[in-house]
Amino acid sequence: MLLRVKDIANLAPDIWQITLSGDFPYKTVKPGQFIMIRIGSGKEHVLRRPISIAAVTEQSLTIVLRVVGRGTKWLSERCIGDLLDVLGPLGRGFPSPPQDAKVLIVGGGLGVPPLWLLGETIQAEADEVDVVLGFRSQRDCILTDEFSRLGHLVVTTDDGSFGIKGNVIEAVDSLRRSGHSWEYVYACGPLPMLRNLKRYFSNQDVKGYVSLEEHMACGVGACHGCVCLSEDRSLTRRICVNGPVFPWNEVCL
Amino acid sequence: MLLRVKDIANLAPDIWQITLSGDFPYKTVKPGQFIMIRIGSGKEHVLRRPISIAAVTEQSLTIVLRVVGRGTKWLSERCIGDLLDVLGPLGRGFPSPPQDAKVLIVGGGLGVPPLWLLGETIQAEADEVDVVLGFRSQRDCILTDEFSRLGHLVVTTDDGSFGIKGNVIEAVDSLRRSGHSWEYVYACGPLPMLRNLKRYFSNQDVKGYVSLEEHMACGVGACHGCVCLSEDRSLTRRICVNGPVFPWNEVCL
Amino acid sequence: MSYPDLSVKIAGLHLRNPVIPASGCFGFGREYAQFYPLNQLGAVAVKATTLKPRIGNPTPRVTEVCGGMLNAIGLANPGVDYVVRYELPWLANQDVPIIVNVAGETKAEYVEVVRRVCASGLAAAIELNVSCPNVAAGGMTFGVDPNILQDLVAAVKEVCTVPLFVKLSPNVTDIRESALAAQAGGADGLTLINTLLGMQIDIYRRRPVLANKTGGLSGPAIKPIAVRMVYEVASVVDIPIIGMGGIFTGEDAVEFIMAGASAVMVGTANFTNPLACPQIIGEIEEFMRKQGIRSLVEIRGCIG
Amino acid sequence: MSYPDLSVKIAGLHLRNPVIPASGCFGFGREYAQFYPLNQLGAVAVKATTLKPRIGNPTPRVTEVCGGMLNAIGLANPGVDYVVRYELPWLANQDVPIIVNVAGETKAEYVEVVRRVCASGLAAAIELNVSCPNVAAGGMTFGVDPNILQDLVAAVKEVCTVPLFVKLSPNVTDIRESALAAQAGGADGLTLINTLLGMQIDIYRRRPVLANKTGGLSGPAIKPIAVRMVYEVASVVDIPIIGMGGIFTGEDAVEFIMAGASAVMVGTANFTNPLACPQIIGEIEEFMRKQGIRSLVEIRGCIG
Ligand SMILES: Cc1cc2nc3c(=O)[nH]c(=O)nc-3n(C[C@H](O)[C@H](O)[C@H](O)COP(=O)(O)OP(=O)(O)OC[C@H]3O[C@@H](n4cnc5c(N)ncnc54)[C@H](O)[C@@H]3O)c2cc1C
Ligand SMILES: Cc1cc2nc3c(=O)[nH]c(=O)nc-3n(C[C@H](O)[C@H](O)[C@H](O)COP(=O)(O)OP(=O)(O)OC[C@H]3O[C@@H](n4cnc5c(N)ncnc54)[C@H](O)[C@@H]3O)c2cc1C
Ligand SMILES: Cc1cc2nc3c(=O)[nH]c(=O)nc-3n(C[C@H](O)[C@H](O)[C@H](O)COP(=O)(O)O)c2cc1C
Ligand SMILES: Cc1cc2nc3c(=O)[nH]c(=O)nc-3n(C[C@H](O)[C@H](O)[C@H](O)COP(=O)(O)O)c2cc1C
Ligand code: FES
Ligand code: FES
Repeated sequence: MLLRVKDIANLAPDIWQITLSGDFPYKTVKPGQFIMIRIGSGKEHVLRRPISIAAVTEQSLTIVLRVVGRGTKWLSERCIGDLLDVLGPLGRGFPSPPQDAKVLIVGGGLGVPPLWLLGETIQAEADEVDVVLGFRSQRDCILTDEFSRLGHLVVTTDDGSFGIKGNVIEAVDSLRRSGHSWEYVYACGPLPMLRNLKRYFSNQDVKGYVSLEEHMACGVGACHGCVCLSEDRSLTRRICVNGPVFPWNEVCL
Repeated sequence: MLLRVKDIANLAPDIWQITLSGDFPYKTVKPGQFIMIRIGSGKEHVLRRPISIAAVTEQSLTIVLRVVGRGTKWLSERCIGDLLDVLGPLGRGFPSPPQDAKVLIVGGGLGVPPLWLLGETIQAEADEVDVVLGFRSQRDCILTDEFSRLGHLVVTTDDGSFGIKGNVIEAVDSLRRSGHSWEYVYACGPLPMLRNLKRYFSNQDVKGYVSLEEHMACGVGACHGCVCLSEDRSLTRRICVNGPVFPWNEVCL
Repeated sequence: MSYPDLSVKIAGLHLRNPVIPASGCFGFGREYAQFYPLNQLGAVAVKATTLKPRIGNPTPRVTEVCGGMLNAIGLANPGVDYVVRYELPWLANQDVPIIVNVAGETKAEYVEVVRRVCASGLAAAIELNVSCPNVAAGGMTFGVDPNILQDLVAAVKEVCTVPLFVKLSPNVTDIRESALAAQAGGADGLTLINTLLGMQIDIYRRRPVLANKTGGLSGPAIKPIAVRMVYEVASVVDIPIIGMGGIFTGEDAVEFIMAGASAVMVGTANFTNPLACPQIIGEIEEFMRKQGIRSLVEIRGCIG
Repeated sequence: MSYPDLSVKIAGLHLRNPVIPASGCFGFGREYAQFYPLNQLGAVAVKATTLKPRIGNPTPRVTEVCGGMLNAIGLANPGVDYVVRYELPWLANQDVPIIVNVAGETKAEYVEVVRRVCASGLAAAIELNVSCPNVAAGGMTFGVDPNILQDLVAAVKEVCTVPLFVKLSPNVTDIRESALAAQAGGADGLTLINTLLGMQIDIYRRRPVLANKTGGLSGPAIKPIAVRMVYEVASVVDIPIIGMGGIFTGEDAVEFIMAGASAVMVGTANFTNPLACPQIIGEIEEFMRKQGIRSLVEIRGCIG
């Protein structure tokens, strides 16, 4: 699909928000799903880049990306009106919590954008939503205004330059000590964060879902490039089609 | 050097005229010289494309090109305001004829553009200038208005759809039979045309100069990619630095 | 002008057209069936199958490089019995010939896998993968020694009831030797090239990008090497060749055919563009129509 | 932060920095001196020199492919006596070490050329080109058989009075064998990789684009193969390596150094951008500064 860049804005150093419009099945999008975007139009770049859908309306979708290499650099240099070759929506997103469930959303760094859409989707249904977002530093903080509207928000930074100094696990822990409890936990962020979160809740009766990342080639399940191991390490799951969201007790983090 | 596209126009099917401006030693340009233009900005295209300088002013230069492959296609898709990475002016151009010399200019197809600048340059000095230009068909004819202002112009087309039906050698021959004679002949066009022209004048006291083409890599004499053979086939000459213009008795056509 | 005939006959197979998704780049076909009906294709080459299930190498196992990609999937697959039971039947219903890519660590394993695939009756042909650079045992070791290769092919040929293609490794000094060895062993056709062994380093993390350190290079970057190898092999063997390596357009495919290939496979391009194969078919047809070529036989190996 | 030290010591040579224009891509230096002073470079590797003058292959002998180019120059050069008399003296005045690339068709020819080059006293080092894919006799034939290679290197070593580098061909099954053979023959260092043999077909004219049919593939397309080969060779030899193949940026150069190279050569990039070498030097320096690397020894072969 060719989508047109409707808007492109710099949110933080190296972090860009791009809104795309054009023919796309917006209505079917589930939080946690992603798109694969082609880089350039020649043959220099043969692999599309996977980027989560951060927000969606009836006629547009928004992505938020960090410039880390050539592909994301190229994306950050697009202009309003440019066309992007997009494949999607891909993957299985976050399952919705039951009505009135107590929900915790935990995001780290560039894991935050897909949780935005999740937060908006479940806001209506959930009883209360706690959100804990972790960043390296104030200059990396993104979407905090958006999340503060979605529920009770705690922001942490590694250096304490914004919100609470510390990591998200510590923040989750102090929330719990102060009486919060949750039935559903949704998380997206660096693998160590997800691993620690799963461990933190390991003895508790909590349903946890994590969104995973891996280098991808096809994005549709054909190449077996993007696998993770099942919890018992006996099988592989393809992150692009079986995920990117998995119940955390089904995968080896 | 980065030059800006000041103007781009379609002259004939697949033929484009591009005017470039920016910092460039315009004043030093000699007719027959060329530039090497980088294609794209990534690593897909590693070789620059050689294109003759067709016209030059004090603050711009003009090229005329035919779309034959990926590089010229990309060039034809540039827009006003785009920057092109240009190396030049390169090579040795056509030597000027002495004052009041009788001059014949012969061009074929895309060999015509560099002769435009030559014609303008020598118009002032030469006694009379005859110009014979050959094209495949009317739709390929370019720069005929410009040349008709420079001297006596004869145009031939292979199919007779414009000017005289036939090839340039035939046209040159009938000019000569009708009384024209020349001391200097300048030619640029397909190799068979140059070869036939040289043969046609072989027993006559005429100084002939031909502009040659070859695939190029460096454009500056370093790679030895672009050679032609000396008349006696014992040596090679690098077209990019020893040419592209050679006295026709020095090279093996 | 009459409609050009894209069909090809190769090693006894009749294909609608010469375009076949390459092994490992098209799964078992299911994923691409959402983009177009698979019966538009000449055939489908499925992911390498081994005797036992394999989970493959640790991740990252794909990465992009200039004009191509590296992969170190490591022959991940659910094993031949699963493949024969759950994957091939679905694909067999799509009205397109199936070429089953077979890999192994020992000669006995190759033979056994081929036996089971042939017994299923679902394969139109077998493609022997003796050239996978991403596994410690087997794979490429068979591909780089002509004697071992000939012996392997002969052993497999004995149990193979469908046309047998051998997929050659480009990581050799002279690919003609491998080609002749495969032919001597009884191969009905050759497919080439597999990937070239490459490496990419993440200079900020100071380690190879792929967990496996090295991986196979595919995509446009390898096309000139692949075309050269097809040309070299075509000049020494009598059996047909399926060419591949960086084919992204119909013009690329025609290059391989003019170099001597009877059909082509398309790998990496499927990832860049899921519609690559049908588009390439359309472009070959357009080229033929514009150039007045009625059948691909007219141009096969025409550069002599 | 202190200024990083880019200097390298390699096989007895002291270089200001690790960046050297590759043989055949920089002529004898004159042409690029109009763009920057050559003493900014670590060294200059000049065009291959043979005993007799050679006009090389017919044209076209260069063409572009995706992410690279093919060349079939065919060792065009004015012969060793001319080179020693008219080319090297100019370059020797530019205050930059000269690496003279030597080719031949017979062992005796190699030996004689090296003898004459050494006698001139103008070469800082010799680079033995046993890997040129574009000539009928000699060239690559020496590069693909380890026994012949070792014998050639040993013979040349006897007359070579400066450090002797051997340039390895990538067109082999196992480049470690060539590397070990060159080391056993007495090479002081290795340079790799030369070009990979490739072909491009003009499908409209139905013939290869290059008059020589095939040519050597260079440029970004081959970088992953080159990095892998440098890594493989570094793990088996004790002599230093100069790495090359598709280096266009400082980051590319650092990849080769982390793979085990002591210095790098830059070929094709000079054509894309005549200022490539000085820019690459600047980018290496910037990388070192940002990463707090004081000397290249800290990162050489660091991916282990
Ligand atoms: C399901 C999914 C959703 C994602 N959502 C986002 C998002 O919303 N915002 C965002 O900024 N990033 C997101 N990422 C990460 C993003 O895909 C990478 O940062 C991006 O591919 C890097 O490309 P590059 O060319 O800039 O980097 P390079 O390092 O130059 O890329 C080289 C190759 O490695 C792959 N690669 C490198 N890092 C990653 C990575 N972390 N994940 C996957 N592939 C990688 C690239 O796809 C490419 O093939 C997501 C990844 C996945 C798998
Ligand atoms: C000195 C000189 C002056 C020229 N002036 C003009 C001009 O004014 N207008 C014009 O239209 N063309 C001119 N040409 C020809 C022009 O350079 C080629 O048409 C162009 O390089 C083709 O590039 P491409 O990518 O479109 O074609 P492709 O065929 O895709 O190119 C592939 C490779 O082959 C090379 N190549 C292909 N054809 C030629 C050719 N005829 N000459 C040189 N290299 C070639 C390309 O440079 C490239 O490296 C000139 C050539 C030379 C040598
Ligand atoms: C992700 C990936 C997986 C592959 N898996 C296999 C495989 O299982 N068996 C095989 O014979 N070749 C495999 N290959 C090689 C391709 O079939 C093909 O030979 C190669 O990629 C060159 O073609 P291309 O440039 O069109 O991709 C794989 C290639 C890729 C990129
Ligand atoms: C036009 C051209 C000419 C070359 N001539 C030589 C040569 O004479 N001797 C040699 O050893 N290598 C020669 N090479 C190979 C280069 O030195 C280098 O090994 C190769 O191009 C890979 O590096 P690159 O990708 O940076 O170009 C030549 C390469 C090119 C492109
Ligand atoms: S990216 Fe190909 S299977 Fe997931
Ligand atoms: S193009 Fe390199 S010498 Fe002429």
